[in-house]
Amino acid sequence: MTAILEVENVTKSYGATQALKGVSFSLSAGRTLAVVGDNGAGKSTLVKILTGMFPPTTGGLRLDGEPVTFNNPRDAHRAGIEAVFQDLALVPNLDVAGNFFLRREIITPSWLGPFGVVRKRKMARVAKESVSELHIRIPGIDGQEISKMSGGQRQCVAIARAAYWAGRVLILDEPTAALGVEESGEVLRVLNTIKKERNIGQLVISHNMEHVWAVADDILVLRQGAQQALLRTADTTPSEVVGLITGAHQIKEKA
Amino acid sequence: MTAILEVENVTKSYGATQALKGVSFSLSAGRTLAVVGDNGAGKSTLVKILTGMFPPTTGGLRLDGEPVTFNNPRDAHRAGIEAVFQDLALVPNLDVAGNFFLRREIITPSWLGPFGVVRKRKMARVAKESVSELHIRIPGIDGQEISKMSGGQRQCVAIARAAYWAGRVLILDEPTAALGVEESGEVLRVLNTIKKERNIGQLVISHNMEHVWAVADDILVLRQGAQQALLRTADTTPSEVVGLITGAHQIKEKA
Amino acid sequence: SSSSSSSSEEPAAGASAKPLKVALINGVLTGTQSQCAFSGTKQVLAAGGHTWADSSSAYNVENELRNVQSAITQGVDMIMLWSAFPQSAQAEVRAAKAAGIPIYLFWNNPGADVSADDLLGSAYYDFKGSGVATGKWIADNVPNAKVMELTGSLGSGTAEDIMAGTKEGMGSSGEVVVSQDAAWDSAKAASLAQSLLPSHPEVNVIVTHNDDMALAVIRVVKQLGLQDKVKVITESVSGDAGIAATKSGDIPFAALDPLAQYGIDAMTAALALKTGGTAEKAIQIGPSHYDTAANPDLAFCNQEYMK
Amino acid sequence: MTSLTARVPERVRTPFTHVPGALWIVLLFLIIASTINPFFGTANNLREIVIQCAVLGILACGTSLLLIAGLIDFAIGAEVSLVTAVTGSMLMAGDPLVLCLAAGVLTGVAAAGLQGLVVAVFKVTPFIVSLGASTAYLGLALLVANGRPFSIGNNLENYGLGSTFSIPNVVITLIVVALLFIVLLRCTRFGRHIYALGGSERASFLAGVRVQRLKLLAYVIAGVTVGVAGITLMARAGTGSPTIGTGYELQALAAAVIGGTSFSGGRGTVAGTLIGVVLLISIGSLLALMNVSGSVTNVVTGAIVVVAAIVDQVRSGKLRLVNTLA
Amino acid sequence: MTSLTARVPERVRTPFTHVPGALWIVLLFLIIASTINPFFGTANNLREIVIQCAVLGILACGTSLLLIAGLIDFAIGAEVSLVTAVTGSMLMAGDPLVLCLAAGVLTGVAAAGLQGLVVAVFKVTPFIVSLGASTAYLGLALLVANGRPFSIGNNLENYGLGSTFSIPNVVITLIVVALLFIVLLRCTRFGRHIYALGGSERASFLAGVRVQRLKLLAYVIAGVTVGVAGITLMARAGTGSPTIGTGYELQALAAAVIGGTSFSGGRGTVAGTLIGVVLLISIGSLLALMNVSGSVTNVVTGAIVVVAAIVDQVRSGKLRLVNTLA
Ligand SMILES: Nc1ncnc2c1ncn2[C@@H]1O[C@H](COP(=O)(O)OP(=O)(O)OP(=O)(O)O)[C@@H](O)[C@H]1O
Ligand SMILES: Nc1ncnc2c1ncn2[C@@H]1O[C@H](COP(=O)(O)OP(=O)(O)OP(=O)(O)O)[C@@H](O)[C@H]1O
Ligand SMILES: [Mg+2]
Ligand SMILES: [Mg+2]
Repeated sequence: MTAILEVENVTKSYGATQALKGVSFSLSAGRTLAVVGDNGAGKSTLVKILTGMFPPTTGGLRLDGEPVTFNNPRDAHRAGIEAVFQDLALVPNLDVAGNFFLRREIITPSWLGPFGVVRKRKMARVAKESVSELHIRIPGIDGQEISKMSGGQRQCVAIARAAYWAGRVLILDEPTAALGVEESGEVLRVLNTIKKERNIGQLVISHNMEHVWAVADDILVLRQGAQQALLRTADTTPSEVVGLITGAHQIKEKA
Repeated sequence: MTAILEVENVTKSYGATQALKGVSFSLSAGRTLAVVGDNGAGKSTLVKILTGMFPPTTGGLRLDGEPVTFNNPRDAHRAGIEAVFQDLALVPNLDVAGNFFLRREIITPSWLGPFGVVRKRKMARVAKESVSELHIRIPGIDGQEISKMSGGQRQCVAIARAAYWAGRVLILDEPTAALGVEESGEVLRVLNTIKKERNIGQLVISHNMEHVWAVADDILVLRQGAQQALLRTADTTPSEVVGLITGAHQIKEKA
Repeated sequence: SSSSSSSSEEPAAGASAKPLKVALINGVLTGTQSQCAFSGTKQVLAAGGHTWADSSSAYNVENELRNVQSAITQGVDMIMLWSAFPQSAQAEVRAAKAAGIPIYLFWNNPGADVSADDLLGSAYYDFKGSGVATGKWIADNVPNAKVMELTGSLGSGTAEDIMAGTKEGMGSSGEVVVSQDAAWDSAKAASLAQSLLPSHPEVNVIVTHNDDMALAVIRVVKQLGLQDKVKVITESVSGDAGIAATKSGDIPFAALDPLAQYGIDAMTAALALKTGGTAEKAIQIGPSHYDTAANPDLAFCNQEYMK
Repeated sequence: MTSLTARVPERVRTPFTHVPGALWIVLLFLIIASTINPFFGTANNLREIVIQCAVLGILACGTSLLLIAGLIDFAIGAEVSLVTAVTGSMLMAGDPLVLCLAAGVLTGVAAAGLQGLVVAVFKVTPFIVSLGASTAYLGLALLVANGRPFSIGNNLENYGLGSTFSIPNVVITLIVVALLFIVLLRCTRFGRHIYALGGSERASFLAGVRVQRLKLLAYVIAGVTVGVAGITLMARAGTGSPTIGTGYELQALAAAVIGGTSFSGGRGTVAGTLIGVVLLISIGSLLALMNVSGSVTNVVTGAIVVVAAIVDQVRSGKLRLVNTLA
Repeated sequence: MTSLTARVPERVRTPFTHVPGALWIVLLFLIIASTINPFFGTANNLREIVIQCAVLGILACGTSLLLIAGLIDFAIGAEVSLVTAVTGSMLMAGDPLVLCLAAGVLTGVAAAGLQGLVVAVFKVTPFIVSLGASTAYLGLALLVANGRPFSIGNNLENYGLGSTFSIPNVVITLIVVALLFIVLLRCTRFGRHIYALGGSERASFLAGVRVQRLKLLAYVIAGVTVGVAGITLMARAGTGSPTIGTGYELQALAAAVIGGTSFSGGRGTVAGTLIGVVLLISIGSLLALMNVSGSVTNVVTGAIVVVAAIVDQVRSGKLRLVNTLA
């Protein structure tokens, strides 16, 4: 079990606010890490750093053991890291296929680069196929604008997109927040399938302990920006984790 | 137990899409109705109609038995209806007090209307007080812009605001989606307190059956825009409701 | 439209010919100068029983082409063109020629690229001459002149011609110490005068390119208490207030713009050429008109005249 | 909700208290200019600069208000001209002064208010409305003024050129207008709603703000500045003209944006805008004092505007990526 | 995920296929105009209208591209002037034609590209950059052209006035440019990214789009239209001038917005913009044929622009409240 992504003592300040106060962990292929913590604990900030949205204030990342700096989300994509952001980050005036393939449109002839002609049919078809491969069905895939979809529908699009493209690491920030019971179950099942089939690392943020237990091998607990604990799911219980989140519980040893 | 708000056979079409296909129910003082349904079932559309964002395509509303038309959210506010929208609908460049008191700023002298001087200190204090009354603590209440807050922090602001102003009906569209375990529990507790103390009607949308059972007296199940069932929480079980949501289960009688 | 035929000069060929329809194409949108000139042309046309069609190009060369084209479409008998781009109207001339409609350039210097054969005629307004007259007046009346120039907008060539003429006419007897673009704008001229006069105490003449600017500058000069030291003169006078100030001596010199007369002269010549009469094919409105004493009222384009 | 504690710093800069980087640029510019040109720093010249700020400053207050609300009035140039045409014609016709002034302000209010009405009632994009309005009002001004400039004689000379307690009257007007706008935007309910509207029309609407009425009100108030500025301009120049206001719309927008007002709404301050006004006017004054030719003046002014914007960006240390993308 | 079924209609109008209400207004206008004025509907006049659409149409393609991307170039008027100044000077100096034309296009590209560079590198608000640029480029054009208009003699006469297969050459240029832009925006990856950028810069950035490079590219491509339009204008007029382009920026923006392009990015089509161009040019033509005075022309044009925007709003039946607030 090799570590794909290592996070080394990462901190992040927004002006006076210290959102992350030193977080370290490593993510291995075929394993899922759940990141949990109260509101404002710094979870989304961590995601933003891992996806190249902005650099950490101090500390660094390693990819396959090599130090790496992401200057922008493109760098992270290149490294095989895809994410579902808490606010989804979909383009509201594009349709599903448009968002699904944004920047990675299928074009012909390919040497034309930005001026290559987009193969809309094929993209719509591929998007549909990949979606059904992921056991997520999104009808009207090349019609409706994202801005006219319901909250849950949008979240499904974002998840399908990230899952399709993730080569090494898949990061999901509260992926089931807007989803119904069935849809949530479907997503959790898909995550487990992908993990096995593609042997990628996953980082899932969730407030739902049931969901955490359904997918996570390890659990990282953040509290007010500080790393509270890093535990194996098998070695702990939901109530212990909740205690760590709220600060009722304390653990000294760090995994 | 009197019905405050009655919904009579409301439908809503967005162009070709029929988002609501005829929904009828009534909301009584001191009771909480949970609206559940799959993604895209039309829950948020229902909220938008009840808050005057747009009128229903057909059907109507009654307030205290009188037919009523809401031309805009202001009309709904006047009728004592407040809501937390799924996308929160906070103004990103204002701070907590700014959003909390938007349109209802405390001014002096009051006869100056729009040109009255805003009493910032008092507003900040009142906002803080009301927030602590609701057992929700939001520090830095007159500092940080909403746009710089975490997802959960924003959701807390929206809930606190709606809860403070609601005189007759409080509507919450997935209020705990972005909240942590403890915060969610707090919100549910607050909802129950308000219901008792103020004797208002509540309409809560949630995908979480546990949360539904924690607050709801009745449950309305929507499926693809149609009213699937209207049940008493006491008379049903989570698994039955989930079955109704997904269509595995059917109920003929409508309450 | 004008009904008064009290003008001192009778149109040469007005009486005999059949009534003509003349397109009057004004290159600018606003501006007293073109208005005055066109009021002169209209007087001539009205007196001869002719009709006209107005249009304005608002400084846009494509609008000007369009206006020429729509004059052609309407089947006018001749075109009087005051071009917004007075160095060249070759496209307009070409279009008129192709349609067989005579075109008279009015205001324009036809430029090297327009053949005189393609024109009915032209009447060129001599801006440089106007500037020279101004310069000469300064040389004769202000010893050791230190000049502040507040000019019309740059870019059309008009202001540049006047500036060059002023320098030439003044010769070595004076010096332009500051020259700023006031864009024909009275407010801008006032601001410039107000901020530049304190730092240029040596200035004893201010040359403005129109009477609006002159009037605004005079107010500033008075306010600064410099009215005995600084003379404010102007290139053109067209408004009532400007005329009054010239008569009262507040504006001691104005290189008169006899613009209504210019319109009368040009239109008269154009009609004569069109109907086979005799007239000079290319008129240059020259310095002969720049004599304040000799042109008491005739050349002005006041409200009375415009009626 | 315990985790929320201590996450939010005590006091952060809000949209209401933002001081733009332009302030430093202006100070730097004033120092450099005084060194370059001996006359620039003289009390007399500085006084002149302040006087020249009056018209643009008054207009820019209204423009800021609209921009903060996410609106725009591109027609203020034509509106100023229209105001001078109306007031001027009335003055020349010998109408009582008070009536003329009232008519001038009313013209500004009506001209801007009409745009507000179209924007509010038909929900048309503000920009296209004001583009159409600027063309139409220019035509109207031409019609009212008979297409030509006119003099107002000695009328308004006391206001335009005189001083009270040795403060130029037009500067007093600017100060009064600016203070009113500062109070309006910072302290009143109306001001908060303007910021909210610019930040999110949807959220404001859902909070029950009468957004369309608010837009109309914003235009009407901005119209007052147009009326006052038009009268002030005419009083200073002693003449009016159907094109006298041309260009002020761009200058006012430039001043507001240089001063930190967001073009997409929700952010900006009157103080910042006034700093932008001072910068623009100072540049013009320095270049005139140096007797730089018109062409070079244009090149230098344009370059300084862009550089000011860049410096503001660099100084804030964020280069917007972090501002808007993070 | 079953509940998602049948919620989304099969085919809905996307930003790519939006046909603006302006089309109906144009058709209505053309019919009314032909009835009012006997000359308007003649083949000759309609041909003239199409010819006159060329320069504005070419410019408006670039303006649309920028607006859709959420950018703006307010300096295209000055840039067109600069292009004529540069190309004209070279032509008059006797440089080879190809070189002159290349220099013209390159001037447009450089002038717009420089703005793009500032926007991309320093993340400055596009509007303020182009405001500064428009002043600076006007000054440059004055310098290059020695402050006065100039004739280019018979150079470019064949292009400007000639026809190929009885289609005017300048119209062929417009058609080629428009088709290229339609393909660019509708069919290429670049076009999709432009719509995405205008829809959400943040989301595009997070999807890995090189947003700053894209902005630069958008300005450069818009710069090509400025170069081509400048040359076309000069060829038609036989004249260049340091102020010849003044006003085209507003006309191009008006055409784009009338044609349904959103001022805040993400929406718009080249077809719509061209409809806007035809409307503006037809209005001008009708008024010229009716010999309406300049002042009235302005009033009527402005009013029609606003009315067109209102009709579009009413016709779409949404009055934006539902469009943007629901
Ligand atoms: N503005 C709109 N235009 C067109 N269709 C819309 C619009 N808004 C919503 N819809 C469609 O209407 C249906 C109901 O949407 P709604 O947002 O009410 O669902 P919901 O029950 O709230 O779902 P979720 O749980 O995902 O939030 C969905 O199919 C959605 O795609
Ligand atoms: N752009 C910003 N500027 C200033 N402070 C910020 C900014 N973004 C986030 N913060 C602060 O940083 C802290 C961590 O925020 P973050 O979004 O990472 O929390 P989170 O763990 O994702 O919370 P949630 O569960 O509510 O989404 C919060 O206190 C938040 O207010
Ligand atoms: Mg978060
Ligand atoms: Mg919803």
